[in-house]
Amino acid sequence: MNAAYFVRRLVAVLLVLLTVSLAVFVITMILPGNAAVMILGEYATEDQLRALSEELGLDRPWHVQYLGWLGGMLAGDWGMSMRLSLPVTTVIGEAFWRSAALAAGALATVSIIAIPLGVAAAMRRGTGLDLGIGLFAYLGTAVPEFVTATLLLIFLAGPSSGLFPAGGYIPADKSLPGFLYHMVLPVATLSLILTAHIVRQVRSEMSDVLGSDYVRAARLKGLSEREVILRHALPNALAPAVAVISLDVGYLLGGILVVEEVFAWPGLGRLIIYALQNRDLPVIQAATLTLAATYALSNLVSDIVIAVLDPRVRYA
Amino acid sequence: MRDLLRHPTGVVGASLLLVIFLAVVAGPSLAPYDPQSFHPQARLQGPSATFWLGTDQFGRDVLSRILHGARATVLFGLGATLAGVSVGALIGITAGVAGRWIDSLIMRLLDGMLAVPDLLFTLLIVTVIGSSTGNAMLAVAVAFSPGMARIARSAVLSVRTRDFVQAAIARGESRAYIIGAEVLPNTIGPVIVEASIRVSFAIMLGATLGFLGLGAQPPSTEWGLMIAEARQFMFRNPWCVAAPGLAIAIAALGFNLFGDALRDILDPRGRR
Amino acid sequence: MTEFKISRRSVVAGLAASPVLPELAFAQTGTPKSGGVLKVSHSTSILTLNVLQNSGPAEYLALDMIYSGLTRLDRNMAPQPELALEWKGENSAKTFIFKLRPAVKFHDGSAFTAADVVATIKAILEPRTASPARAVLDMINDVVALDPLTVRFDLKSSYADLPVSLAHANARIVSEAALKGPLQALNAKAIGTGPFMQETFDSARFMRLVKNKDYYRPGRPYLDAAELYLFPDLAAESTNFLSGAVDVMLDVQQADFKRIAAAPGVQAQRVPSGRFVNVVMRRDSKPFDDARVRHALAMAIDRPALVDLVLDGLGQPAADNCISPGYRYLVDTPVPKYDPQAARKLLAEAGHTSGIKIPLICSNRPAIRAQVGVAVKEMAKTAGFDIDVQTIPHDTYLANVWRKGNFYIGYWGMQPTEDAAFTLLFTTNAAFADTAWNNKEFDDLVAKGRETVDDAERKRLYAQAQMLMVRDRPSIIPFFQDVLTANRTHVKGWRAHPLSRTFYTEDVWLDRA
Amino acid sequence: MNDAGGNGSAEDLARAAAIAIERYSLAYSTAAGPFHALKSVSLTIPQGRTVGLVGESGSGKTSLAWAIMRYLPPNAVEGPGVIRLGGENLIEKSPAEIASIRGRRISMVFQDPSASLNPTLRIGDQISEVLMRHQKLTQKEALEEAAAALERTGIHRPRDIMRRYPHQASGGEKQRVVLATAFACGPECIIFDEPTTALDVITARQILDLFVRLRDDTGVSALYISHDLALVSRIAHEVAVIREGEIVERGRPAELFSSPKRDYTRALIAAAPRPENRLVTSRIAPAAEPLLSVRKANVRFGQPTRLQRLLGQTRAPVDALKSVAITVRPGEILGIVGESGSGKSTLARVIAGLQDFTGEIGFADRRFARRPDLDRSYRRSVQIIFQHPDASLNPRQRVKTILSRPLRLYDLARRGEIEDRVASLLSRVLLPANFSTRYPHQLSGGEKQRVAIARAFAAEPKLVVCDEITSSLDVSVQASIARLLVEIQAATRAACIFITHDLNLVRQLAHRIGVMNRGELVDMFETGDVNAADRHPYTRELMEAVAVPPWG
Repeated sequence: MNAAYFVRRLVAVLLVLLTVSLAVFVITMILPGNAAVMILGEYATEDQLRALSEELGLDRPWHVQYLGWLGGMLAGDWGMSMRLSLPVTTVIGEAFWRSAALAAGALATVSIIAIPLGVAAAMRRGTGLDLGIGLFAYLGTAVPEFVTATLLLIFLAGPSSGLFPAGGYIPADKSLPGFLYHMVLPVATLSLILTAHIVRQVRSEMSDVLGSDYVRAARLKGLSEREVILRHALPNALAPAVAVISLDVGYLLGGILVVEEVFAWPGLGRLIIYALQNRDLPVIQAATLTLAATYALSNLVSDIVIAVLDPRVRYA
Repeated sequence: MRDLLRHPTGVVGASLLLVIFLAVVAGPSLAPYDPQSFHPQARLQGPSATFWLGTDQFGRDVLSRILHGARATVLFGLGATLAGVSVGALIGITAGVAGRWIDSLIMRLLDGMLAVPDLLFTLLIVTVIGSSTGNAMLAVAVAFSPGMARIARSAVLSVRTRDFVQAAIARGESRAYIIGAEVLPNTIGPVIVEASIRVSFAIMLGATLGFLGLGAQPPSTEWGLMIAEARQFMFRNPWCVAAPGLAIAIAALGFNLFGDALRDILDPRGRR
Repeated sequence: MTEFKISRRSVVAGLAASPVLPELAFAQTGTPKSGGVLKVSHSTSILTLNVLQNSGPAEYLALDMIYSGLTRLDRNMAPQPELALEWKGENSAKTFIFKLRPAVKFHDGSAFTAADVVATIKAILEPRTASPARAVLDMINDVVALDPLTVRFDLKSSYADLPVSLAHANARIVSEAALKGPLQALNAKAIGTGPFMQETFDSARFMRLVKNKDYYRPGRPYLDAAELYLFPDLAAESTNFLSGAVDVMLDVQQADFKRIAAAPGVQAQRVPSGRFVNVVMRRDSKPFDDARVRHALAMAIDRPALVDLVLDGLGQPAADNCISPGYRYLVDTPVPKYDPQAARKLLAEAGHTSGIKIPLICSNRPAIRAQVGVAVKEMAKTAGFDIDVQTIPHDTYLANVWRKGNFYIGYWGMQPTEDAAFTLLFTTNAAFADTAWNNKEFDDLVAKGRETVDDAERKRLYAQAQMLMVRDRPSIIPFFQDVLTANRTHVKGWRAHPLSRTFYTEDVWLDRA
Repeated sequence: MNDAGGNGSAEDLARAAAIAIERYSLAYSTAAGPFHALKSVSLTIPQGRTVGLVGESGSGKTSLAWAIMRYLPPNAVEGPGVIRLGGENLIEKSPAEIASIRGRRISMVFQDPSASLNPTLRIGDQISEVLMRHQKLTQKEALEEAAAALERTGIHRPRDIMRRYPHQASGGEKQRVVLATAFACGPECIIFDEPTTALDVITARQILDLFVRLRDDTGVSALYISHDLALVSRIAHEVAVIREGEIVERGRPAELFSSPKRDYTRALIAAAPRPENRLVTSRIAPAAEPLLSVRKANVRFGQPTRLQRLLGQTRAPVDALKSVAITVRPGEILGIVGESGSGKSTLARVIAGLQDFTGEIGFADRRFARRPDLDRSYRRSVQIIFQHPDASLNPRQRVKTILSRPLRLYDLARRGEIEDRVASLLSRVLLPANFSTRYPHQLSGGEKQRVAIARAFAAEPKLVVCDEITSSLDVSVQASIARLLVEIQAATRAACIFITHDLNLVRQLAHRIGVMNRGELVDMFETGDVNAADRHPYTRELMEAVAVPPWG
C-alpha cells in the first residue's frame, strides 16, 4: 500500500468534508423561524429576540459566519450549544462514542451473520435454503427501522417477556453487563436490516466467484470441494463483501437516528434529531460533519482492508 | 415483457405492484367508509365484520384509511424517486458526457453529498423547508439525486467507449445527435432498474419522516404517519400499527422484487 | 399532609365519561422510612436548569427539588410558608412585609438573606431575563431588604394574591452572587436552597440529585437521591416503567392510562387540572368578528365526545371559561350542548348560508393540538364548517402564526390564581393576548378583583368576569385535561398536583418491603 | 461413421488407448427444448499420441472436453455411450473418484491463462497445492517439486515467479505456469482447449514448441482442441473434424489435407488463409501521388495532469505511437501487421479522427495538424470499421436507421430515395433487403460485420480503415468477409488500410505491408518481397512464428 495512494485518499476525504461543511452551513443558514425564537420560546418579546440573535451572531453576513465557524471548527473550538449551554465538543464527544458502540456492535453482528449466510446461499443456489435466505433478505429491506424497533420492543422487552430492557443506557464504566444488556435491542434492529441488505450483495458476489474460470480450474485440478471454497472462492468474495459493508455504513448511520430515538440511546443520532427540532445550529453543523467524517473515514478503512485482502489492489 | 412473467421474483413483484396500483387508483372508491369519519362507540376495535381491519383511536376505519393513504404514500415514493432520478440522471449524464474538469467537479460535489446518510440529508432539508408531504417529497428527491447521478454517469461512461459511439464520432456526427440518438437510449436501461428499486427506499424514507413528525402532517392518511399516530395505542389495538406496517412492506417488497427482476432481464449476463 | 378533596360536581362530570376510576383519596399507611434512590422517567428533555427561564415539564420537577421560593402552593392552591415564615399585607394590599426563615444555607454553603430575595425579584422584573414569572409579578413597583431577614414589597396597585404569585415556579430564590455572573451560567449549574442538590446533569440522558443534608425542614427529604431518566419514545417509556426499571412515570399518556392503571404493582394517579387546549378566534378578523359565528362554532363541538376521543375520558368538558374546577372563585357555567343544526341556522343568520371554509393552524408540538384540530374539523362538518386542518412545525407556528393568525389552536397550563388566568390571555393588555377581545368592562372587573381584599366582593367580581367570558366567548375552551402520573406501589407520598409545578418530593419515601 | 484404421475389436483398441469414447451423446435442456451438443461421438486417443479436434464455435468440441473431465452443468443430459480412461468407464465413477482422477491421471489447460489462475493466491501455491493433494507431498517438498516443474517449462528465475501474484506475470509466463501445473503429476492424458488463441503470435509459437517438447519427454497422450486447422495439423498425430456435434472425418493430417473426403473438411481447408491464393489482382503504380500521408505521428497516454504532478503521482507515460510515417495511394490496400499493443489500432484511430495526436496528416491536397481540424469533408472521405461486430452497431437501432444515417448526414440521398438506397447497400454486401427492419441482436456475427461494411461504404469514402475486422469471426466467415471487402474496394476504387495480426490473411489481399512493433513502423514492403533479404529481423521472426499449412 504505497504512501501516495494513502495521501491521495486522505486529500479526497478532506475535500469531501469541506463540501459537506459548506452544504450543511448553507442549509442551516436558511432555517426558517430562527434559533432565537426556539430558545426563548413562547415568552420572548421582539427586543429579546433581537438581543439574543446578536449575541449568537446570527445577524452577521453569512460568509463571515461561515469563515468564523470553519476557523473555529479547525481550531477545535466548536462553539457552544445554544440550548444546552455546553461546549459542542463535549456534547458531541460523549454522544459519538455511544453511537460508535452501537455501530460497532451492528457491524460485528452483520459480519458474523451476513457473510456466512450470503456464502451459504450462493453455494446452495436454488435450494430451499437459498430461497429462504432470499425471502428474509427481501423482507428485511422492506420494513422500516421504526417498525422493526417497535416490534422488538413489544415482543422482547414487553412487561410479559421482560427479556431485555425497553431502551435506556447504562455507561460502560458503571456496569459493563448493564451497558451490553441495553445494547441488545438497538443493535438487533440495526443488524436485522443491514444483514438483509448485505446477504443479497454477498450472495451475488459469491455466485460470481463460484462461476469464475479460476474456481473451475481449481475444481478441475482435483482439489476437494472444501479446498476450492476456502482457498479459492472465499478470499475472492471477501474483498467485494467488505466494500459492500462499508457502503452500507451510510445506511447504518441513517438507521441509528431512528433506533436511538426509539430505544432512548443518548447517541449522536438522537442528538441530531433534538438539534434539528430545536434549531441548535452549532450542534446540527458539528454533528452532521462528524457523521460525514465517520462515513468518509470508514470508506478509507474499508479500502485498506480490501487492499489487504486483494493483492491486485495492494500492488496497484 | 413476457420474459418478466417467466422470472419468479418478477411475477411476485408484479402481482404485489398490481395490488398497490389498484389501491392507488381505485382505493378511495373501494373504501367502505370515509377515512376521516369518526365512529366513537367503535374506538380501537380489532378486525370485525363491520371494520375489516379494525379502527384507530378516533374510531376511523383502518382499511379505508389505508386505501386512501395508498395515494399519499406510494405517489410520494414514485414522485420523489422520479424527481430524484430525473435530476440525478441529468447531472450524471452531463458529467459523463462533458468529462474533464466539469466531470471531476460534479463528482467531488456528489461525493460530498453522498457522505451524508440519506435520512440525515432528508431531515436537514425538511427542517429547512418545513415539514409537509410536498416538502418531504422534495427532500427525498434531493437526497436521491447524488446516488442516481453516479449510476447515470457510470452508465454513460460505459456506453461512450462502445464502438458504435466511436463510429458516430468518426463520422463527424454532431454532439447533440451522439448524445441523443446513440448514448442516451442505451443508458436508460440501468437508470430505470435503479429507479424502481429506489422507489421502495423512498416509501420507507417517507414513512420514517412521518414517524419523526417531519413528513406528512395530520389529518393526512400517509401510512408512515398512521403508524406514528397509532404507536401509542398499539398495546390496545396492535392492528392499527400492523396494518399500515404491512402495507408499507408490501409496497416496498413489490418495487424491490420488480426492480431486481428488471435488472436480471436487462443485464444479459444474468446474475441468477 | 392534607388529602385532596375534589368538589363532588367535577368528579361526577369526569366520571360520566369513563367506566372505572382508580381510588382517588389515599390513606397515609406506615411510617416513612429514610434512604433509597427514587428513579423517575420523563418524555420531555431537561434543556436548562435556569429556574428563572425554564418551561419544560420535566424541568419543573428537577428545579422544584433544587430551589425553593418565598411561598409554595399546597394542593388546594393556598400559599404555604417556605423561605418566608410569615407575611402581611398593609394599606389595602399595596405593600407587603415578608419575614424570612433564619439560618437557611444555599447548597454551596452561603447564607440565604433578604438581599438574595431582592436580587432574584429584580432579575425577574428585568425584561431581558424573559422570565415567565414576570407576567404574574409585574404589579411590583419596588422590593427592599429592611434587614437580612425582612423584605418589603411596594406594589403599583393593591394585589391581594401577591403571596400566591410569589409561589410561581419561576419565582424561586437564586443567590445574589449567582445573579452577578452571566445569566447563561445558571443553565447548567443550579445552586438553590431546596431539599435536593444537583450532582450530575447530562441533558440527553439522565440527571441525578442527592439529599441536601442541612435542608431547613427537619427530617426531610427521606430519599438519599433521585434520578430522572429521559425516554423520548412514549412506547419505550411505558414498557420500561411496567417492567419495573423505574419507580415513577412523571407524565402518563391518556392512551396508556387505563393499561398502566390495570398493571400489577402500579398505582396510577389522576387529578383534574386547569390545563386546556383552546380554539383561538381573533375577533378583529373575518368571520369571527360576528359573535354568531363564534357561538355557532361553540355549539358545533361535542365536548364530552371530544374528551372521550382525545383524552380517552381523562378530563372534563369545559364551557369556554378559563377558570377550571379547583379555583376558589369558580362559577358553575353550563357546558354548551352539541347542536349542529342550531349552529348551521345561526351561521345562515350571520350570512354564511352555504357554511364557512376556513384553515385551522395547529403546531405539531405537542401532538394534542393536531388531534383536537382533526376532531373539531370532523364534528363541525355537519354544522357547515369546512375546516382545513394545517399542521406546521412548532417554531414556524411561534414565529408566524402565534398571536398573529385568526384561527389556531393554543395550549396552556393551569395558572396559580384566577387573576393570573385572566391576565395571561383575556385582558386587553394580557401578557399573551391573542383574541383581540379588548373588553373594557372585563378589564375593570379583573383590575378591581386584583385590588379588593374582601373575599365575598372578589367572588362577585370574578363571577361577573366569568359570565362575560361565556357571553362573548373570546376563544373556545372545550375541555380541561387531567394531570396523569403513576408510581410503583412501594413509592409512598408521590402525589399528582393540578398545576404540576410543585411535587413535594421531600415527602416521598420508598417502602422497600 | 468411419472408424480409424478399423482393425481389431473396440475393446483391445481401447485397452491400448489412453482415452476411448464410444457412441457418446450429450444434450443441454434449455427453455427452448433440448440442444443436442454431441451426437453419438466416437473418438480414441492412443497411448502417447496427440489427437487434434478441429471445429468452429458451437461445434461441441468444448462440450466433449467437459464430458471427459466429468464437469457438466446441471442442465446436461447424457445419452448412451462410454468414456474410458485406461479402460475404466469414467461415467460410472463417483464424484470422489473423479476428484482423485482430475489433475492426477487427466488434467486440462484452458484458453485464457490469466482467468484460470486465482488472483489472490501466489503462483507457487497454485502449483504446489496439486502436488500436495495428489502426491501427498509436504508443503516444502511440493514447493521444491513445483519449482522443478516450472524449470522444465524453461521459464527464467522460477523461484522469483513462484512468489509473485498472477497479475504480476505476462500472458506467456502464466500459460507456462498452467502447463507446469498440468504436467506436474505426470497424468496419463491432458486436454488442451485452444491454449494459444489468447496469446500473441510469437509467444503462441513458443508455447506450442514447449508443448511438443514436454509431450515427447513425458510420452503423455493429449487431446488438442482448436479452431485453427493449420496449427493443429503441425502438432497432432491424428486430426478429427467436428461439426454440430458429429465427427465428420478423421485421419492423419497429411492425408486429410491432401485428400479430404467430406465437403465440410474441404471448405474448412479452403477457408484457412494461404498467402499463395491472392485475392487481389490489381497493380498500383509505385510512383502514384499518395492519397493519405501521415508524418511524424506521436501519441502519448497517461500524461499526468498538473494536479497529479503536484500530488506526486507521476506514473510513467506510455508512448503508443513514436513518429510513425505512412502513405496510402488511391485504390491501394495497405496491410498493417503487428502484435497486440504494437500501436496499430492507435494508428487507425488517429487516421479516423478518434485519437488526439501530434504530427501531421496529409489527405488529398489538405494538411491537418490537430484532431479538431479534421472537418466533415475529411470525415466523410475517411471511414472506419471496427473489430467486434456486436459492439459496432447501436443495439437500439434497426439496420435501416443505421445505414440511412450516413446518407442523411452527408445528404447523399433525398428523403424519398433513402429506402431503396438502403436496399442496394444491403444487396452490395450480399444481405437480403428484408434485413433492413431487423435489430442487430437478430443478426449473426458475420451479418453484423457486413452491415458495418455497408455503412462505411455508404458514405462513398476515398479511404476505409479496417481495424482487425475479421479477428473475432469464425474461419469460414472470415474468408467470406475478406473476399467481400476486396470486391467492394475494387468496385469503388477506394483505398483501404487493412489492420490484422494474421500475416497469412494480409499477404492474400494487401499491395504493400507495414510491420509495427511497440509503437514504431519497423518495416514497409511490397507483398511480393516478403522473404527478401532486407526484411527487418522482427518481420522474419513473425514469418517463422506463423504456421503455414503443410500442403502445397
